[in-house]
Amino acid sequence: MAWFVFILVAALTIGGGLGVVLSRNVVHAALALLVSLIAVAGVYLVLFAEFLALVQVLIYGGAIIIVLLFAVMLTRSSDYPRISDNKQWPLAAVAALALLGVLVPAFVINNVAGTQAQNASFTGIGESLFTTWAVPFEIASLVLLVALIGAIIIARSGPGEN
Amino acid sequence: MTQISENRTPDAEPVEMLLNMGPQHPSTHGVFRMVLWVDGEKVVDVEPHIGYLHRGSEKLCEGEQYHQVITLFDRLDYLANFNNEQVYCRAVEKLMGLEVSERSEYIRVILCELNRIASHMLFLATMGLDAGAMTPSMICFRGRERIQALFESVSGARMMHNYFRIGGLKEDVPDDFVPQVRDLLKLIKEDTDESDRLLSFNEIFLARLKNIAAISAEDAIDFGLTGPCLRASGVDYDVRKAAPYSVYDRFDFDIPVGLDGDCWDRYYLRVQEIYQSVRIVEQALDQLPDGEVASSLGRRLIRPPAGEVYVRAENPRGEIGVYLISDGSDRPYRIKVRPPSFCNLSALKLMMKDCWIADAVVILGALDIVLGEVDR
Amino acid sequence: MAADEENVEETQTEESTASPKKPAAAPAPAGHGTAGHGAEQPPADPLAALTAAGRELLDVYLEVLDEFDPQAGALDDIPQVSIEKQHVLRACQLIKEDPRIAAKMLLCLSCVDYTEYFQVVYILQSLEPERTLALRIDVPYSDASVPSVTPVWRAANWYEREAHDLFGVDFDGHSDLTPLILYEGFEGFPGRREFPFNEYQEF
Amino acid sequence: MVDLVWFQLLSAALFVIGLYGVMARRSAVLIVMSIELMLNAVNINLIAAASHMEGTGSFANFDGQLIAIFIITVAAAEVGLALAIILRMFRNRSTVNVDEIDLMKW
Amino acid sequence: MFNCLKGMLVTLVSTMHGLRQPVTRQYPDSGNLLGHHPEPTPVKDRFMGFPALTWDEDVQEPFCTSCMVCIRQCPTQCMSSVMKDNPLHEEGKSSRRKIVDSFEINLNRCILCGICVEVCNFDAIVMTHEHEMSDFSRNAIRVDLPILLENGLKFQKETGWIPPTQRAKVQKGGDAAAETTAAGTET
Amino acid sequence: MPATILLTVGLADFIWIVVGLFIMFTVLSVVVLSLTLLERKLLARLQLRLGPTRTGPMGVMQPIADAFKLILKEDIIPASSEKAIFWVAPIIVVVSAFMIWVTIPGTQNAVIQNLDLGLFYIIAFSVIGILGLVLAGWGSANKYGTLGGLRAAAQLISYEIPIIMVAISVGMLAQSLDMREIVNAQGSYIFFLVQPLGLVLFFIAGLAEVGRTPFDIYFAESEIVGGPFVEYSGAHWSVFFLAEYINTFAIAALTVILFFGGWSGPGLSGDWGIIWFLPKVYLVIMVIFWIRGTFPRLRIDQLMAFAWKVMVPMSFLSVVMTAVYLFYGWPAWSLTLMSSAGLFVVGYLIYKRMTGPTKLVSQTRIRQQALQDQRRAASQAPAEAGGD
Amino acid sequence: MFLPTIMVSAFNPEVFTQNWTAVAISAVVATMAIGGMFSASRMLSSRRHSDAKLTTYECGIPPTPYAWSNINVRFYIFAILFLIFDVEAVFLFPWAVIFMQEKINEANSMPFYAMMMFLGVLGFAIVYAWKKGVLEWQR
Amino acid sequence: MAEIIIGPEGSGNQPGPSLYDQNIAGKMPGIITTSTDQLFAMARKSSLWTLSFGLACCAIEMMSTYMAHYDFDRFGVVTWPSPRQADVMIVSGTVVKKMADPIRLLYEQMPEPKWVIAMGSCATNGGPYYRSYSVVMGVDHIIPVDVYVPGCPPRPEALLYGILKLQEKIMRDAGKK
Ligand code: SF4
Ligand code: SF4
Ligand code: SF4
Repeated sequence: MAWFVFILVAALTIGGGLGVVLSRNVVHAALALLVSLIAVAGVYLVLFAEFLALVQVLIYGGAIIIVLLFAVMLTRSSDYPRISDNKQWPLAAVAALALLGVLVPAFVINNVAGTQAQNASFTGIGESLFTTWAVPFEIASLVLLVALIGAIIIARSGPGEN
Repeated sequence: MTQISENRTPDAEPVEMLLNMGPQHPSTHGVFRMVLWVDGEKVVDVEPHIGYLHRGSEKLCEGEQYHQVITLFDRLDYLANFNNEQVYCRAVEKLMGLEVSERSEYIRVILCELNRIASHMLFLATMGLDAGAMTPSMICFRGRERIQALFESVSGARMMHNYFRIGGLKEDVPDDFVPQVRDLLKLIKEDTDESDRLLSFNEIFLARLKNIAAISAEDAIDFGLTGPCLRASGVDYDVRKAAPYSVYDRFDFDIPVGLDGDCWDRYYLRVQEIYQSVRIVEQALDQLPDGEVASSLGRRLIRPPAGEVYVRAENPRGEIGVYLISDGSDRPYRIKVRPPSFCNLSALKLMMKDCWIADAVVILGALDIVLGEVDR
Repeated sequence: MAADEENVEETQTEESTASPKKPAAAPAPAGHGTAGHGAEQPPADPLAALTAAGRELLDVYLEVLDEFDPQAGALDDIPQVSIEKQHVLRACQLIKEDPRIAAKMLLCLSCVDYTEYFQVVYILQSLEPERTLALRIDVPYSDASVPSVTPVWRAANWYEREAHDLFGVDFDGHSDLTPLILYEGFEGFPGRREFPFNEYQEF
Repeated sequence: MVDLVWFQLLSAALFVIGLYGVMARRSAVLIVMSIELMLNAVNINLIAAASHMEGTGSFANFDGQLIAIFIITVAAAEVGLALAIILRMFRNRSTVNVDEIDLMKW
Repeated sequence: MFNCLKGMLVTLVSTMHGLRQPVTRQYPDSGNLLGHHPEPTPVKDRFMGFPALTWDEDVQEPFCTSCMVCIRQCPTQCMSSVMKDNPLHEEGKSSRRKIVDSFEINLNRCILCGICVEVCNFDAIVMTHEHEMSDFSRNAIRVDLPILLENGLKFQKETGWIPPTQRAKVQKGGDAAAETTAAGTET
Repeated sequence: MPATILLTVGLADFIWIVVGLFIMFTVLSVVVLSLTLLERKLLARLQLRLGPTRTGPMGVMQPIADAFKLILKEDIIPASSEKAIFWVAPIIVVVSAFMIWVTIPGTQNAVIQNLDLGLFYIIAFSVIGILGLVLAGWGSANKYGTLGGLRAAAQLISYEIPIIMVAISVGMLAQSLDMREIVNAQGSYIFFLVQPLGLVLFFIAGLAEVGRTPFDIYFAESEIVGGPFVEYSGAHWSVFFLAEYINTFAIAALTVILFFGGWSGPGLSGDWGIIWFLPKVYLVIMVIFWIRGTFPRLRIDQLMAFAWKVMVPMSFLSVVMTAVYLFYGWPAWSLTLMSSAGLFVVGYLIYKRMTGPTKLVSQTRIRQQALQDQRRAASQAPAEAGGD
Repeated sequence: MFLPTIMVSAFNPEVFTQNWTAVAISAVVATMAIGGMFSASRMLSSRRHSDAKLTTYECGIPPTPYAWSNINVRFYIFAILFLIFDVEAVFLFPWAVIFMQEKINEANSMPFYAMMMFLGVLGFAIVYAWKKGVLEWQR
Repeated sequence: MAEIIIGPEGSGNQPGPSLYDQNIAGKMPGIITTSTDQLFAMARKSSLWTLSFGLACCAIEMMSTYMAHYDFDRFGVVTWPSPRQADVMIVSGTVVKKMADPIRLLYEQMPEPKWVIAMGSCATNGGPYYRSYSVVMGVDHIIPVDVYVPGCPPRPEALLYGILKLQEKIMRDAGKK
């Protein structure tokens, strides 16, 4: 059962990912990304990380995809078919495959056998977050602030357009 | 940052989207069509297209006998049928030098004012609908329905009355006309009050209408706006006062004027005009004389002398003018109507400068156009 | 599609309307020609219908437009002046700006087809005091063009487009004389007298 | 029972796909999407590792998840900024093609 | 905000009012679980429905002599008729020398203006209260003489129609009858 | 914790879940049908009308006829649309709407599957629904649709924030995100009493989330003729309709659960609490319809300004208030007090935002009066002069 | 009473699995139901092809081509704001549930103050946005 | 636009089978029994959604019919702004030649099954404007019409009667097979 679920979500993840990098239509790519991200949430569930799964749905599935969609809408979609792929895509493929060739053996060789997936409870995450991880947490707020300010400054109409 | 904006290539200018509204659109009040250039949610420019209801009335009038033309005038501004009939009849009467009996004049005034109320009620209804409120429309239509019932009992038709005749009326009003109208006025006031309470000062409604499409008196005059649209800008020009026709000089009534010339003023002015019309009708009922109403012409074929007249009147939507040329035959040589909504509409471009898409609807609604009259 | 009995009936009835009317009552207007063009054959006193105030206004009016050789007249009780068509723009500017008249509002611009020539009638309104004026120009059929008065009154814009649509009168200086109310591909000028009535342009 | 290695392999595959996307695509928006894929791959790896580890301390096995949350946070910030920059770029050059955007010309 | 709340109060009040008696008039019939009963359309006395020809009860023939006046005066030219010699006149029963042979009104095109009634010198045409004439094809609403007469007769029966030219004589009684029919209608 | 039965579910449980889901679907469908009928009837009464009367006895068959008809209708996929997106958008919308209901309880036990993170789950999946609307507007390749989709996105994401914040403060009060616990935590007092501000914010934001008047700008019929739905017909369109009503019902149910004590009420215990629950929900829905019958529609900029300048700060405030109240262990009435004060601030802000026009109006009235007086005086003077 | 009682517990893989199975099945079932509805509609509905039918609706006018570029950047800023606050909510949710427990159980008031700081920073973000005028939607 | 061909048999001049019949006849498999057919027809007839679409004076009376006094909603008639959601097009008013193209397009954009009510003498026949150079003599010249409601304007009751007639027609069409 667990295997079945894992294979399903893994297939969806990979398929979605391939959709993102291969589809010629940027909106389809966004849809594929959505599928992939939701499937990743499924992977988290297989790993018993339910909070993370929901975070994944909320942030990635909801907010980030919406932002991406906005960006796609705000840029001219008639451009996209023309510029979907680089000329160096064979090179990219080779590089990617090379990386895969490095990663797979590394993982397989270092296989930590026998351990089992365990749960991280929601409250546990909270406790950990606000005690041990309190400083990164505060920094996260600053990151968000900076991101917001940066986005506002960059995306806002420049002085010439006011 | 500054560098970025300096180096902008010209083709990076955001392209405006062309948004087509109409001819079939729930809030273009018929078959008006406007093409909006929108930038995001803002309207940059507007191009009105009319003629989707151009029925060739003016040309048809040339082929109809004088009394048949009344039926066509009924259908010009189909919300103010009596007013239209009246101005046409007055034009022919003026051409022929006919006197109309006092009683007919009073009845005409009463019916015209009631028709003005009916028209304004429809305006309030559609204004509510345009702004997204449904219930006021029902209330206003209740009032309008009552008025139409009265019309039906007087003229036999709810809308296309064909009741006024050149030189008089088709027949006298029913016996219980006066009490009926008095009852009706009470109900009208109630209905108007209710819809007024419901809508006029609703904060959302105010926010939607206030300061939208404000135009100055100069612009309004230059564009030939008349009626509530002009008066909303603060010009108290009303043909009923400026050049009193019929028996309007015998009544005591006010001309409500707006101040900012924005949509809310246009809206609220009409609410007030309903009350003023009620006042006029009340006075007219008090003064209603006895007498004959039938036209002195009887059933004779009308052949006015050759000549031309220009007759003006105040319609619910503004000043209507009829320029009538007769060559002495039994059909008019040419009839040109000065349609109030036509001129009001021509100022659309000015009004819709820099508004929101949602405002475009409201602005058009506040102009209260009737396409039958715009396109003729 | 339309060639059903419907149309047959129409032509019949049209003929019947065209047949002479019942002789019952033509109110015989004394002193008027029975047919013809109102403006061309003026009644005995063209200014008869004017009130005293109207006459006064007419005098002022003539004075203002003095340079254009105005012809006095009356549109029933509205003081009216006829001028040559080439002066119309300038005249309108004067009418609008001269404080004695100050006709700020263009009420109506109407075009009349008198089969040999057009007349363009401007009906103007000054608000303070409230007075109405008329200005009339003749436009020959052969050279159906008039200076546009849109620079003076923006209200003229649609009127002129409409007149252009229906009568084929050109308004020089008008920015955009595209058809306003007729559909694309419409042939002819339906406002003109010669335009047939039962012209059912199949479509 | 799914072993850790399978999650790692999944994450590796996703990462590689993302990498390919980043290198091969020309549209800036698509590149951002591919980066998201890579980040997700990392997250999968982290969480899988965390939940397969025996907890040593009281909170030990939350660390992976927490890092993942922070990565998501940073990813959100990154997406926001990156797309803002792309928009800016688009408004100035009216293209999102990374090849056509020569940064030096700014 | 207060006006918003006031507005909500207004609708509440009108709902309460509406619960008691909504203004809706139930056409064609009102009813509930217990059954339906038809609700007649309360047309006004003067309501101008579609025109129809009247029937002279005295001599059992139409009033219309097919004099074509109405046909010429109709703004939409929607009528046509054919005239014939009146057999009853030859028999001496009727004062009409000519009588209508066939009469057709294209009710589709009729604009209910009432001009035909006005111009008819023979009281031969009336605006009935008939207004429900929808049909599935265009020509189904061209009506000919029998239907016109039938409609007219129905109208005559319903309203106690008196020819207008005779109305002056029976003024009082006729108007009273009209009053009673109008009384049932609501404003 | 060695898990031996990882990710497997007993067959009985599985069947129970599936059966429960089907029951839920049926119930929700019936609810949607009843809601459409209720809306039409109630709106009709608000508008002095009768509403549907002729389909079945008193029109009760009306929604069924509508549903049938919609399914029997041809559904058009416009040629220029992005077909995949056009197809998938309604499914996204309705599936997320359905999925929310997995964990909304009707009573203690009347829930498909209670989740510990119930509230968080609901919020996460309602965001997916927004995505569906954007995609719908976009996929139809229609200008109105695009505008509507964008409006929907802007509006829904803006009002999602207050909903999240209010949900957090309720979760804080209950010390749980589990819907059942939230209800149980309201045993002594319902949260409406301590957090009226939260209720108002939640309700307003909920209205906006489901696009009810005065926040129906994203499909504003008089402006953009149906927005994202403009190209949808037949079954596809009915799916949106379905989702809209399910969401309305969800918002009402959430309002009741979070603030009005859910199914708890005097006199009933256990699963009979549903007898309290449903009337409460329907009451809230009736208020929604009532508002729909009264208010005009806002404009997008006003709507957004309202969201970000009133709703978001105030919802932040409500979180902080609740936290402070809990942290320092103040008595419950103190939160009531703070929250009511916040409510007044909201009222004041609305008043202030709208007072601009109101002031103008009163000025207009005064000056109008003056002008009229002046005019009357002027008209009387010549009349007298003429009379003399 | 008329439904079997479901047990609640802190963490139980069984319950966990059941929970998310329910969620997954709900998604599947909902999709299936909608799919069934669509296919029923496809089977039962009458259809007739015409090119005009497939044109985009534009108030009765043949559709005019349009470009995408014109959607306003203002929308995007709101999306960013939403993103930021959404992320923030992710932190708020666990905090909401635990900070009292922390305080009571372990006398640790750290989470409360940490979050207040966090909120303070984000509060500053919204104030900044406000001051920058991006919350006004002028164009 | 040019390729939209509407056969003469559809153009309501003769009481021939309407467009709707032909489709059903060609499309419906025989397994569907009459009773289901009638059930469908009942659903259709009680939920006639109209395209909110007013042309001229008649539109005002149509609005009256929607409003409180007559309440179209009683018949399940509600109005939607987009043709995609509409079943019935009430052509209420004068069809001008300039408007003919849009009307035809809108009609085409409505999904099957669809019906048209020609309201008022203008829409059925040209009415008072039948002689005009710019008026289409009846909307059945451009789209097939199912029910003609004469009158100028028809009373709201007459329009309601037209809707009843249309319901009758829908039921009759379903029963025929
Ligand atoms: S109805 Fe009257 S006017 Fe017409 S033909 Fe008959 S008798 Fe003559
Ligand atoms: S009512 Fe008018 S249109 Fe109708 S037949 Fe009589 S005259 Fe003709
Ligand atoms: S039939 Fe009569 S009311 Fe209707 S649109 Fe034509 S003229 Fe107007």
